[in-house]
Amino acid sequence: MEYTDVVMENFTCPKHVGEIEDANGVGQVGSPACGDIMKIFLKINGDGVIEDASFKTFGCGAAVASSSMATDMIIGKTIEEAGKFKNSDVVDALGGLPAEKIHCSVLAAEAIQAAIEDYHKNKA
Amino acid sequence: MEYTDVVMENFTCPKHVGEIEDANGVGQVGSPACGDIMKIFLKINGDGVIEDASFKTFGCGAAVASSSMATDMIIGKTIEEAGKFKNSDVVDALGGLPAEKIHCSVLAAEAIQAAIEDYHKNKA
Amino acid sequence: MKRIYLDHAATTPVDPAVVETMLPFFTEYFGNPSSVYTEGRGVKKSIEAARLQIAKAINADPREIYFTGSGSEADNWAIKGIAMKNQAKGKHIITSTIEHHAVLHTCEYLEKQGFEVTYLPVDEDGLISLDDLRNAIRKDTILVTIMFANNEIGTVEPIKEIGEIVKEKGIIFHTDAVQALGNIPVDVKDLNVDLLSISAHKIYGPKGIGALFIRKGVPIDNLIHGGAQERKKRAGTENTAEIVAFGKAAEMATEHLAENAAHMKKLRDLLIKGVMDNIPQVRLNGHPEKRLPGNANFCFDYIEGESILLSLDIIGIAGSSGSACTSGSLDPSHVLLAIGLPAGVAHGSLRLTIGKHTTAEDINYVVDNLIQIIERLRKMSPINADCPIDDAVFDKAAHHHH
Amino acid sequence: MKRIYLDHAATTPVDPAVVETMLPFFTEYFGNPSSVYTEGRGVKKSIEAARLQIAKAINADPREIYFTGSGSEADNWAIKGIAMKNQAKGKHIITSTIEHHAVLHTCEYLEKQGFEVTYLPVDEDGLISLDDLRNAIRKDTILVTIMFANNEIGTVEPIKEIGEIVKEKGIIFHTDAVQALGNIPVDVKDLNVDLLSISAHKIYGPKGIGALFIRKGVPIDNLIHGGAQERKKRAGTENTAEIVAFGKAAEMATEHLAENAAHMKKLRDLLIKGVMDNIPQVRLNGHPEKRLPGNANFCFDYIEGESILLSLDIIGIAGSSGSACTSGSLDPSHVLLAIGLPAGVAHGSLRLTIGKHTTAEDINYVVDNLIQIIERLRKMSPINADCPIDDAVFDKAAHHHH
Ligand SMILES: Cc1ncc(COP(=O)(O)O)c(C=O)c1O
Ligand SMILES: Cc1ncc(COP(=O)(O)O)c(C=O)c1O
Repeated sequence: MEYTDVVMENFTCPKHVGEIEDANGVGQVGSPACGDIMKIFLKINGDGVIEDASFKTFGCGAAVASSSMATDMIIGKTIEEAGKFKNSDVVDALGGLPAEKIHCSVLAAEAIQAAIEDYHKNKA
Repeated sequence: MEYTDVVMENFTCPKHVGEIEDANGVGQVGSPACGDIMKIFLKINGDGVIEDASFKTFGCGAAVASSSMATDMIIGKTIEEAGKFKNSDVVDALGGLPAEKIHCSVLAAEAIQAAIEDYHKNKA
Repeated sequence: MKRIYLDHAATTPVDPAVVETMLPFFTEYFGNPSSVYTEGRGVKKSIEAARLQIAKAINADPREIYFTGSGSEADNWAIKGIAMKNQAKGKHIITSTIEHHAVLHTCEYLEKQGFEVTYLPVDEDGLISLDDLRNAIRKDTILVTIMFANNEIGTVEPIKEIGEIVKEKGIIFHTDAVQALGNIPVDVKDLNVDLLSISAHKIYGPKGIGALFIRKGVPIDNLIHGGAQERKKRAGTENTAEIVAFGKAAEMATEHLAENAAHMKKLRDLLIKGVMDNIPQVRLNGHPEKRLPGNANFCFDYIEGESILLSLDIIGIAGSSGSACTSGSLDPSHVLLAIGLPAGVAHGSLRLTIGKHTTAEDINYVVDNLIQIIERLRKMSPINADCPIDDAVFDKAAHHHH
Repeated sequence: MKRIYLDHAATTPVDPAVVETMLPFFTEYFGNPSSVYTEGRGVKKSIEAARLQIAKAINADPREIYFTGSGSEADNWAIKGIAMKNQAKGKHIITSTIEHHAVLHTCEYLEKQGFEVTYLPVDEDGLISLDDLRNAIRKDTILVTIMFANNEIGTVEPIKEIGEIVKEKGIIFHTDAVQALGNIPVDVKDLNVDLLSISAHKIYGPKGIGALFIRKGVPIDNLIHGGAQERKKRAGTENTAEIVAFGKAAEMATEHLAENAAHMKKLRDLLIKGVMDNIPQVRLNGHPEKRLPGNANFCFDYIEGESILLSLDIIGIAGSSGSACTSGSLDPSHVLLAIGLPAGVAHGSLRLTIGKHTTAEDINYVVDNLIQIIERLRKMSPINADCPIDDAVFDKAAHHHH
């Protein structure tokens, strides 16, 4: 297994680790049995723009790096834009992932969608 | 496969190679299909003593060495003594033979017996 | 950066003395050992000398040692060879749930070919129960294969007792001693084993060479058919250089067994104490006493193993999570599941295995850093003691078993 | 005494450049390639680089190359793996009578397990007939395995034509190319083969490492089960050093193929001419043109092979009689019997195989001495042209066939 430098950077110095106290969208996917849990926190403003995002992740290097990269990428986006966010966006930004680790990027994308859903639910 | 020095000596400089013109006992055993033929020539005098012996052999190093050693050992013996000559005598004199080559010493002993038989037949 | 290698159970560096022994066989003594000529005969002798060294290391007769291309091949040969040869007598095999994959996957393959396999469970320390074994034995049982020492958690099985039970029933007994050799005494006469697998690269020899001990008279089919090498039991031009190296490594391992084991045990205990005393919510896997002298295996709650490994690697420490040959796989270790850990916990395992050159300094460095790494990763984790999320999920490990 | 090595078909010395490539992998880059940490990752890359070198040498995709512990293992794997996996489709296999024992004995073993094997005969030059092959193909034929080039008599089989016939029928085709690699071009795309065996120690690489090419999508069972190495197809910690060495050796062999082949062919022809012109009652075995560039195989009437070998060895020349792995056996070569020689003649064979470092001087020395050796041994022999003894006995080779 070989991680790119970008993956290693995002693993060793992940951006946006932790919880956002006043998050209004929180999504969590995965299970410890499968070896990965990702929890994404979003703070979305009145214009539907993601002002801040953060994560907590139980998982391998790729899971942590994917979380870090994904949260970093969606900050500043509208929830509409973020709704179109795909796992391949994370993979590309990380400069690639080993085949058996692609599912980590999928989890990250899913966690974001879950957080957006949560936001919609909270608003409704 | 490993030959003793005595085997190698008897292979490189075999004693008693060739035919005895006036042999009165000749024995041959083996077959080319099996990879060994030994032909032993004996010259036996009136007192039943083996005055001379020689051989011609088609076969491996052990076959040649066994022939050389066997002929050398029976020269000077009476045909009675030679009649008791066993393959283990050759093996011992050669300082041993590899397991898969023991049959060469058997052939040598058999060839001598065949030559003695031939001598008896000729006399009769 | 100085690197600290703590994955000796995965593989060991080749000892320089072993390399030296091996070198002339590549270029100078390269002859085919089956040949008649000088080049071949000398090499043949060296192979037989190595066979004797191996035999001595496990108290066998040299004619009972057959070289293979790996420990895995030895395991495959033992199990398939016995199964195929003795199938007329029965098609039942007994093994355990914590065997190396070389044993487990071979047994699973045989199941597809119509054999029946009983996988004995282990207790929370990784020990099989002798009663379970007795109960599992059937009239058609032809083979029992139980590993000597486990590669992940280090637990040492009661091989001698198993051997006695099995021998009484006239069943053939194989043990995978790949992890045992060089760490604990291995004596085939004392142990009542009929077949025993070993591998050079676990004892400071090269990779790609192993051996199978086959007690004289044990009926077994070949696994690799062909030329008459290894007394017609294992075909292929002899891997002369590595055979000679294996011999040397085995001799050194035997000679320094007590001394190496004592050294490793001391450092292992230092490591275990350091971790257990300083890191909360940690579990030592494997039997507390009946374990390999160099093996320490921990589970850290709420974090995942690979992220620990990566963090260690970055600061120069090489360890492992699960067994080396399954890393890259997403399933948690079958051994940790077998000792009863939930899959979520099993994912957080770290195996550190000590070698003859490891120092106390190394261990202290590792402990100090591990404390920080675990803390950092736990801070990043969405689960913790207060928020274990979904315990149901935590236990939902069923689909990972096989 | 300077020694002249003329047994390159049995094995070759490891090229110094190959040894150099391999050395760091014993002590420095010793990590387990399946590991997560730095030590393992670097080694993994080196293995993949070697895989690419091998792939290039036979024009395959690197993902089609699987390392094994020998050429014999590759043969066993190909044949047993295809047989076991595809037995539902049929249990018939086609091979030839002159295959290496790694193929023949594997086929014989499968016969015991209920498979049916057709052994195609060869003509007096050692070639199989394409018509025989066509006629042998049945509805239940699942595998054809025909060697690329024969190790004893050097005959090169029409693999491309065989591949075309077999492909048309949708049957899987394996070829043992252990003797071909490094001597003649090997191109799996051009040849229509599905599986192809090679071995490092025939091309100036180390013993104990081989490879099997498996065309993408070909359904095959594993031979060695266990860890996930070799993309889950061949278990066992990778023999890193020897894999890297094999890669280097294959690269060198490919780079210098034309040059080496031309050199060997020139000397081989010099040797053949020298022997045929100067020694009476001698026969060249194998096809006069379709033969390996380095192979010369003679039968000298009325004398036995081992005595020739010993005589040569004493004056510093290493040759062989029959195949290396059967020497020590008392049966005459199955290949020489298959080309129609009576057992008595087959016993008198001498194989001299030339390598890249052989010189014309070497060949001249060999020819000069061979003339005398043959003369001396013939004088010692009880049989000759005038006295061929018992021709019936001479032909009574039946009990040696199998
Ligand atoms: C044609 C052929 N096939 C297979 C083999 C077996 O290769 P290895 O010795 O690497 O097992 C050899 C050489 O021994 C050979 O010449
Ligand atoms: C217990 C056990 N058995 C078998 C093996 C396989 O040995 P090898 O890597 O030589 O195939 C290993 C190590 O990988 C092991 O630890």
